[in-house]
Amino acid sequence: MHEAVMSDNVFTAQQPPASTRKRQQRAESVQSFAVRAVQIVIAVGFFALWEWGARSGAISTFLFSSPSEVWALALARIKDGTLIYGAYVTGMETLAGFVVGSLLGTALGLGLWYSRFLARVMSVFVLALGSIPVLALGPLVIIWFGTGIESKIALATMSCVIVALLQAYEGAQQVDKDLTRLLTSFGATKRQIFTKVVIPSSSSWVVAAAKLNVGFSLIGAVIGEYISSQHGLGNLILIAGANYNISLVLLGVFSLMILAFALSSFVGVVERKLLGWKLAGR
Amino acid sequence: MHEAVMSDNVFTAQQPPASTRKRQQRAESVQSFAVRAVQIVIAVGFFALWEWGARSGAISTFLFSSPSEVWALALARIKDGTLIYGAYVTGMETLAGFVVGSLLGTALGLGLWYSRFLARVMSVFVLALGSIPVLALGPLVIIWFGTGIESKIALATMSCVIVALLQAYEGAQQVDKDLTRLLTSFGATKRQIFTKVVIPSSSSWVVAAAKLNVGFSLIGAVIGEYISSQHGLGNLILIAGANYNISLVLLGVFSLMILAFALSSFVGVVERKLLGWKLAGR
Amino acid sequence: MKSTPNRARVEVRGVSKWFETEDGQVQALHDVNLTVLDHEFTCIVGPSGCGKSTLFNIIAGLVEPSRGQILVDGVPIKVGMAGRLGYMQQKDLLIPWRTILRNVTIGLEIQGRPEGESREVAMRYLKMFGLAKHADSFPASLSGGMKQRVALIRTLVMGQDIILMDEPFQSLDYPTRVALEAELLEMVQELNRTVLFVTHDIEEAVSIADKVYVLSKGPGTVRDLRTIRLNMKRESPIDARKSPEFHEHYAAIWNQLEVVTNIRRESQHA
Amino acid sequence: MKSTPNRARVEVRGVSKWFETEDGQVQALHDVNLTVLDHEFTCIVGPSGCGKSTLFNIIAGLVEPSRGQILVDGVPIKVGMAGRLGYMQQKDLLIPWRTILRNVTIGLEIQGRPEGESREVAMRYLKMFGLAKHADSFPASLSGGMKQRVALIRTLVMGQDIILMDEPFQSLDYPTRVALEAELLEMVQELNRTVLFVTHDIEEAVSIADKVYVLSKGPGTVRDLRTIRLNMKRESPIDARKSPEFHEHYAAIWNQLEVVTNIRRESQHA
Amino acid sequence: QPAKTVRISQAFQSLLYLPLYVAKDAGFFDEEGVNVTIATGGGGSQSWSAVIGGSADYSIQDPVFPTVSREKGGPGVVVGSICNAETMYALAKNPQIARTTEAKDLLTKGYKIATQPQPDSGWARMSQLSNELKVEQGAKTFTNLQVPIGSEMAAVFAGQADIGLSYPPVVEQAEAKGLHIVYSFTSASRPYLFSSLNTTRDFIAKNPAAHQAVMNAFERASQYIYAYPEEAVKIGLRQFPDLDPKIVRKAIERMVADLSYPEHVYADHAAYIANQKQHAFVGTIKKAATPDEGIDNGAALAAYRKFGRIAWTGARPLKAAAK
Ligand SMILES: Nc1ncnc2c1ncn2[C@@H]1O[C@H](COP(=O)(O)OP(=O)(O)OP(=O)(O)O)[C@@H](O)[C@H]1O
Ligand SMILES: Nc1ncnc2c1ncn2[C@@H]1O[C@H](COP(=O)(O)OP(=O)(O)OP(=O)(O)O)[C@@H](O)[C@H]1O
Ligand SMILES: [Mg+2]
Ligand SMILES: [Mg+2]
Repeated sequence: MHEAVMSDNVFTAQQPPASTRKRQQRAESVQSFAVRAVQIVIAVGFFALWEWGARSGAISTFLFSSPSEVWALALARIKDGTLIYGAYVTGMETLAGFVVGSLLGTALGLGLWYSRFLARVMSVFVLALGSIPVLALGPLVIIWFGTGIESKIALATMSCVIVALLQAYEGAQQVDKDLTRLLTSFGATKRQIFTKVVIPSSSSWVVAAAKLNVGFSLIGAVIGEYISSQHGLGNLILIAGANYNISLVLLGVFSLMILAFALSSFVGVVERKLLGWKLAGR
Repeated sequence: MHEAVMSDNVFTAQQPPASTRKRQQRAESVQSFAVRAVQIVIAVGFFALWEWGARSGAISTFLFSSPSEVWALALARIKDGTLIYGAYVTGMETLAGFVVGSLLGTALGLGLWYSRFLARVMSVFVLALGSIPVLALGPLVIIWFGTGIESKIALATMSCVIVALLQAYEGAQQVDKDLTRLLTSFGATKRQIFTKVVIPSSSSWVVAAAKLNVGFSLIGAVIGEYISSQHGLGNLILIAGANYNISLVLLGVFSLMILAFALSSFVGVVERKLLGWKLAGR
Repeated sequence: MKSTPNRARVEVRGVSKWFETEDGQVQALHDVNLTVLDHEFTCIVGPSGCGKSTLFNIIAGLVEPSRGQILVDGVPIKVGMAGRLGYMQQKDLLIPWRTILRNVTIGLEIQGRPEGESREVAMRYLKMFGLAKHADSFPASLSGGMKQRVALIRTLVMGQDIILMDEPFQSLDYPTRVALEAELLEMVQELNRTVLFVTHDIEEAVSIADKVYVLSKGPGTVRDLRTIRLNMKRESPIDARKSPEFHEHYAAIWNQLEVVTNIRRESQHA
Repeated sequence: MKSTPNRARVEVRGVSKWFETEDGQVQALHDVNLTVLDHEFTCIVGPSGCGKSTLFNIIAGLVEPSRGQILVDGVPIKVGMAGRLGYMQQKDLLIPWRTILRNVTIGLEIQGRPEGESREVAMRYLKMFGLAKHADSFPASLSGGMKQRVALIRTLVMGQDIILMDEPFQSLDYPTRVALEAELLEMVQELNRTVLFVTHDIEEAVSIADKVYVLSKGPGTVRDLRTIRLNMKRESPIDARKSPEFHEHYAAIWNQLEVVTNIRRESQHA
Repeated sequence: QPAKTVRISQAFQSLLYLPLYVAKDAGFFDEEGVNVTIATGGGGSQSWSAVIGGSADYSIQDPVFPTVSREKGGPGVVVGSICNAETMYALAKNPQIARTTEAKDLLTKGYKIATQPQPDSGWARMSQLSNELKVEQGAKTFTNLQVPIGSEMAAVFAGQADIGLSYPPVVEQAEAKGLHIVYSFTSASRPYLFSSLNTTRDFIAKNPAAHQAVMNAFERASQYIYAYPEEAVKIGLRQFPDLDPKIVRKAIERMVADLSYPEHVYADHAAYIANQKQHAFVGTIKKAATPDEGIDNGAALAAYRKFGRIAWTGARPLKAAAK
């Protein structure tokens, strides 16, 4: 009955090619490894070049310090506990601000989906808030939020909230009109459409905002520490900078980066939880 | 032939309901008007309350100034041209940084679509850059970029580039796999898929980034002026702040907000150009 | 088999619809009048683009008519009052982040039905349509016909007694399609449902409908109404297809449609 | 009317396909072998979910087979080598930000054809399919059937001499469908194209195909191959449907399919 | 011969730097044949960076920066004096905190004291005092709150601090709003080189004429301030147009009365040593630089020799404002 040319691949039995998934997983983990390797090469290369430049005199250590100096300082500061404590303080401020700001901003931004009118009214004020250089308002910040940890959390929150808000709002605007219409056809209330379609389908936008906000909340907390502080990495950098202690400034900056990694891998975990369905079935 | 119940709406002729589109347009412009009106009410209310507080002594004018003081100052500074000139300088720096940063970031972010490997390698470094408080590196900024307009443009660019990059990258990741497959089925090269599908369909993300970046590039330019400057609104605020001239600080901040509006309405125009198809046919 | 079908459930009165486009207004429907009686199975056929889906959107309360009105059980339908009628849209829109099971239960969820119950009902239907093993898959991994069956189930589980179906079987293979037609007819009769059904398949229309409305080329208006009722006398739509009246109805509708369909045949190909 | 159809254009050799899902592997195709000869019009029918679209994706070079290979004109096809065959997918994916005209010309654009020429070809086809006045509309304002016609045109304008079509007429009304079948057959013969065509409509398959492959229920494998060629002797698919052999073929395929289709009928409805 | 352009980077726009504005607005720079542009940085380290980075020729800020720079292998030298006294005041809002001349009173009563951040002069002075007087920071003694420039008084107003340390004209503004001075550092620590004009030896070597011209202008400006304090006030008003004129006047008059501005531009060795010792003590620098290491008074002394005590013939017209 078969007119078809017989396959020259003759299989003893049609077992699934057992390796496929494992092969994929292996390829994936090989790639992950390669990614890390290249990252390390780049980072090491960067530091090596810098160190070499510093030793050979091509790079002024006065202006740019050198990896070995920064490293020595790091060891000393880790030993006496000030670096860890500073990172802990700034990390906590950042985390608090990040969580509050992201939640608040996302809630407001998604909420604006409910009312186009309100959204249009608010847009101007959101924009206005987004363009204020908080640092300029140092005195007002101190008056409103004091000089304690609240002021840093407040600034970290403020730095997050606008990105979270605008992204959530944009995400809500991009929702597939066909899906909202589908739910409408089932007699869904606006509230149901909101929870069942708008929230899930803006999730990529919200997560993208969170990725950005790791950096912003950190900068917010640091600016808060600039305005007034006794502890934290921002305080450390501020003092080091004013003292022209470039090594310490750079140590502070690198510590901030490590903090940012820690926070962002946390966001990454959340992303994989929230957006798992995107990875399925493709 | 018709079994159907005869309509009790009897029309002399089936002319299109000529008013529909016009009615929509009218409704739209009524809403626009209402939006403006509410915005003005809020703004006026805010200033009125503030002025009233200042006059009644409930608000310390030393700490918070008052609208009338700021206004008087504004008139004086407009008259002698310094405010306009400052806004012009900062505006130019911001615009230059915004354009360069947005283009560069978008190009890089979309470009990462080409290589998932490169994207993964880069992600760490992008994150690292995003968490640097530039202000902490003031001395280095001056050494690298000098104290001229270049340093402000550089900072405005840096403040934009990461948001633009991450958004463009996310946008490219969100591209409908069905569309890329469609183009593949026509034998499209990766490059063609990029220009014909990836770029257009990330446009909402890119525009959202631009909206955020209006504020960020402005803040970048202002921070540049904080680090060192002769002119500009940041310079004005810096000097006013150091001398505790709250009225002038606030005048500067309000001027920044107005600048932000101007820039963002420009972005709005571009958005309507780019995303026109979204408005059609719904 | 049927109770006396005389009460009007759905009345479409003088409905016209214009869409606003960049180059002005486009008319999709022109003074459409039709009536669906209780327990009746009414088909609508008409050329592509004549406004069938638009009409359904209007009846379902998703789109506002430019003129005229819809009465359901004598009560005028307003936009925003959707959910009163069951509606299976032409596009098999599944929600990409929900599993098949949860796609099916979305409507019940919206009605606030208890989850356990919804799940049970949904699983019963999924089994019936041969999709039980896909209950936990995501839509992206289903074939075209499977997606359409899911969309159909999603409508059926809702249990409203008036149902609008816009080409529900269009991506199904023939035997499945015929089997589902029979299934649907049986279900409709057993549960006393009233159905309004769009199809582009005249055979299908003739074999399952009580009445067939033929719409003219767009802007659509009612061009013909045929009372059929072959389905009443037969065991299944397959048998209906074998009856002598079948060909008569078929030919009549065909002619109606062919007149309105107008595909030009300039055979100058590239 | 046809030149000697003996050269194999497309050969599917022992193709199997497993998809990876969360709960392990799902087999979509099982050792499929088929051959399409030059200038032949080959139909594939099979129950929903049996792997027809998957097979087409593999032939078109969009998806990699787990086992086996595809030869086109004797040359093995690799993923990434798409574009060699014309392919109209089941989903009428239009690009939402392009007008209808620019949706049609996208393939030509990719081939780097001059814009004016592409536009001209596209407009000719749009006219032929009754869509000329929608050339500047966006896809969102088209009806289901119109979208499908656009997707069809988009494939036809490309001009490849081997074309895969996955249920191209499924959302068209009957007369349009029949008219387009005739149109397609004529075009194929005139332009010496080789067509591989998925349909769920047995009538359609029998009336237009040279050969019909019947696939079994998923995981799909070739269950039957019938040589038909009614289309050679008739003026149009309509006439084909009236020929005596028609019913013979129809019934045979129907039986093949009915055996493999298996919709359970536990009539316990909610 | 076209005027050479000289770029000066100031740490702040401050009344402490009045000699700079006088030299410019009274036209001394012009007469000496240099065209001066002034940039403002957000603090001493920024303005010094501008010199290091080559975008400025001189900086004006605390003289500690050239020392820091040299300690790390960079260039830097003090070439003149801009503010010659620790022009800093402690202010309080609470009327119960009385004015005192004893620094100890600030440190032993449990006050929270706001200063600009380390290594700001206020912070340094507090640290040194606490060491000299053997008072450790603590709840019962005092606590130091570090806030950015301009925010010290806000902290006092907001009740975040009991006492704030600040400089003119913020001091006068705060007084006008009801704060009162509880301690003056100006008279307590003298001599003290508070702000200096700094550059690199390299610049001097390459531009001896321009350098001399700049120093000449500063020498004349310094003398001019004391000869015509009213003119100095006028220039101050012009530089701070948005401040209440009364406040500007009061601040300048107070600084003139306290001899905060140098009478001559050369850097006083004793004042320099006091500054270096303080910074060495608080750790900003490892070791106090000696005047020989840190000061190049050559051009300043040349200017002094050239002009002597200038016999002015009358106030000078203000240079037309160029913006
Ligand atoms: N990406 C995927 N992941 C997992 N399973 C898939 C995927 N794509 C298809 N399948 C499965 O493969 C089988 C065949 O799918 P396919 O789309 O080829 O069927 P089909 O014959 O075209 O059906 P229809 O006539 O309904 O379009 C189905 O069981 C489907 O669930
Ligand atoms: N949103 C819209 N904007 C503009 N025109 C529209 C819109 N929706 C539909 N139309 C137009 O209205 C007409 C009727 O469309 P409709 O989808 O109701 O047709 P249909 O009868 O369902 O066709 P099909 O059988 O192809 O699904 C078409 O000409 C279509 O172009
Ligand atoms: Mg339709
Ligand atoms: Mg398929």
